[in-house]
Amino acid sequence: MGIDNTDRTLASNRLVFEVRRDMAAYRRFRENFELVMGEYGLTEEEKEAWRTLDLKKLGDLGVHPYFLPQISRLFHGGGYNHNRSEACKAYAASVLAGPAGDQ
Amino acid sequence: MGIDNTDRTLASNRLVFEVRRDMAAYRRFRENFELVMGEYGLTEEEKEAWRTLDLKKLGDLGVHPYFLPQISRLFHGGGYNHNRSEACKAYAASVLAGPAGDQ
Amino acid sequence: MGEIVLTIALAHAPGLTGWLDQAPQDQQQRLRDGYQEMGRIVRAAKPDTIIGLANDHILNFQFDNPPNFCIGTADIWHGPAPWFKDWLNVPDYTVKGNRDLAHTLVREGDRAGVRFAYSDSLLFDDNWSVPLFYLTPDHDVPLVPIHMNCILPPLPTPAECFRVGEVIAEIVRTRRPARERIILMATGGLSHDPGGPAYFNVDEAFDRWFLSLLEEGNPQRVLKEATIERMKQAGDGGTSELLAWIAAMGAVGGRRARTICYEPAVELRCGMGGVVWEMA
Amino acid sequence: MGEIVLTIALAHAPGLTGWLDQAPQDQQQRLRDGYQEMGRIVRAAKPDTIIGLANDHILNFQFDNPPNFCIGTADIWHGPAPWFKDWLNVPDYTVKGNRDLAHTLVREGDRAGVRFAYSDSLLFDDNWSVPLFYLTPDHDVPLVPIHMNCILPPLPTPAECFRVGEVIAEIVRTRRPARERIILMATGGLSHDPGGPAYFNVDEAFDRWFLSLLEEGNPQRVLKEATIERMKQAGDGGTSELLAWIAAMGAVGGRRARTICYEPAVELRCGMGGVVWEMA
Ligand SMILES: [Fe+3]
Ligand SMILES: [Fe+3]
Repeated sequence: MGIDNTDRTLASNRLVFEVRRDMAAYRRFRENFELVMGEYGLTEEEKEAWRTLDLKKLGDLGVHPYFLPQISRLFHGGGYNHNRSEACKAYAASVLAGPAGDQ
Repeated sequence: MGIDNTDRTLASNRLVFEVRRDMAAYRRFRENFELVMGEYGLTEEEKEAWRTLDLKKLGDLGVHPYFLPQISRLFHGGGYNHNRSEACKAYAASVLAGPAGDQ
Repeated sequence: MGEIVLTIALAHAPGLTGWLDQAPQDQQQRLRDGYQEMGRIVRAAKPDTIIGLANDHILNFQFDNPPNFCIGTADIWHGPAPWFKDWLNVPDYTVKGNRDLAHTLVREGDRAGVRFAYSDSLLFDDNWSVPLFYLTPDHDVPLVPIHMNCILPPLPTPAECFRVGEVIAEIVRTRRPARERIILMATGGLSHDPGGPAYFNVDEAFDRWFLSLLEEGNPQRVLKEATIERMKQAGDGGTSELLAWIAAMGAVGGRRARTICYEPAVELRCGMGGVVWEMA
Repeated sequence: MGEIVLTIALAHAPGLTGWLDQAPQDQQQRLRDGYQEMGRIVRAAKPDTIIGLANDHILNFQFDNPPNFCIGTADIWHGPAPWFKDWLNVPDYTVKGNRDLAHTLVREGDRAGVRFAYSDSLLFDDNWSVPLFYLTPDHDVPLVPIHMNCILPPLPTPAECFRVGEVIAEIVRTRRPARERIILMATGGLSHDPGGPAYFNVDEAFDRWFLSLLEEGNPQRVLKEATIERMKQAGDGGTSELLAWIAAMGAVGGRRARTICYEPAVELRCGMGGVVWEMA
């Protein structure tokens, strides 16, 4: 884990990069993310981690850590992103194995 | 002059870069290079140097030296590019103020 | 010759605009007061242009070819980028660029041995949106944004970043019109760890140590002690945004920083605050 | 663990395929003999893949964000790029890439502190087309091309280039399958000045000095003496392509280079020749 574990060639990194830059791509991702994962050439291991929002696994595979809370926000929304928000709780549940709001 | 004088923001540099990469862009450039120069936003000073194939001037303005013989080849062709070829002679006449073949 | 009339460095975490109401009341107040005080200092300096230095957050720097420094060359900028609007909760804004200054930095950087990438289509997120909301709420001061690679290893070294600041200052001094007034503004840090195990922590001890180091006015000591390793220990995923501060420090010589405010803002998931170097 | 079974460095100027008939007869013959001898040495090493290092000629590296090193990650490559076909006068060719090796270099480079950009759509000009024509005329050895910035200042320093070669060798040794046989091939140089005042000259004295330096097997001395300044004096616009040779040298330790051929080929507007480092 950590930024030093980033794999710049990993398809998941390119996917996160691009959907945040383009709202049309983001909507398309939300509507059919299986299709989009296929287009980006994610491995089965990556796809399964996306499906279960296993952010820890995605980090282990080489997704940049900065993207992990953003992936949570891709699914849970980014507004009012405080520590007890759905996006933060999903992040904490996956990466820290405990709810964030308790800290 | 010299590679240290290169201006990476100069429109002429982008023009050379792109026409060599794309034969359709190259043909378009050959057919109407005034139009293309306008599209790339060349200054009047750059345009005049292109019109007169004043390679020395283009170098002074910040075109990368490596591009100068290539600009000559854009107009005079690149085949059989020996020292007495038209492309080399035009280069020599402009930059060295003397025919290359004599050296 | 132009002049850097003020150098400033401040944290830009999105909670400051997005969910500040979640922080304790007294901390909210101190942060608002501090950031507004920095705004007064910035506007009092009557800048013609702000040159900004901030982490790119891998929003514009692509994985296949990330530069370390990229100068925004557009005539006009729009923020925030769409996907970040609800996160940041700031009004949409437009701010002028300064293409002539930006191109000068690119060209003269090359000659000074510092490579700046350049782009006229940078997307803005919290890196500029949060600081500008407090410092120039009318968005009436042109901005030349310099995006940096602070989080995608290998990172530029503190010495390389410092050198960038030195070169920027030298270019402003020697290659710009007389009496042009420039503010150098670094944004990023302090301790935080977006996406890492310390996501919900702040390393207050590190932050106070780092600020005290800047207050000493000994840049060589900062370069020696504020290593990337040390930053990462204080929050692997984000603290190295302080490389932007170190770049800014390259422009201040031996001047001492003055801390305007600091709060270990756990609810904002970031050590928040800022310093100024008065350049007179 | 993989193995670098041969390191080779050679000039790639387009006249060698485009207008060699313009050189004096005896020089033509010596160049053909020398390059074919290098081809025999390459094929005798039975490589699985060639990792190439060569100047990009500003054909793929864009002015707004030129990297210093860019690894080609495609499964297959085609050359030469259309605009260069009549110039180079070589048959169109296709050569396999090695995506797995290329990705390994990118990932492990990051971890070793060396940034490689990557691309699966590099255009090829003389940098690969001329060497491959002589070394592997059947184009049957996969190539991982690494394009370098050798001519767009600021250039990577010789020490940085040398480090890149060290890191490539280390990655091949520690991160690749057992018995994978790699050739490291640098192309570029020797003295030439495309687009500069010495366009029609060759600096034979520099070239012979540089070759003799490589023959000594003292890399520290090469780094100290073969500076970019010195290269530019021998031809401002192109001689610094020898940075590719210096990168390759990072993989050879204290081994001595053996010069296979050298000709001050004025008609080709370039000092032409090549060296090998036998790695056994
Ligand atoms: Fe940040
Ligand atoms: Fe070359």
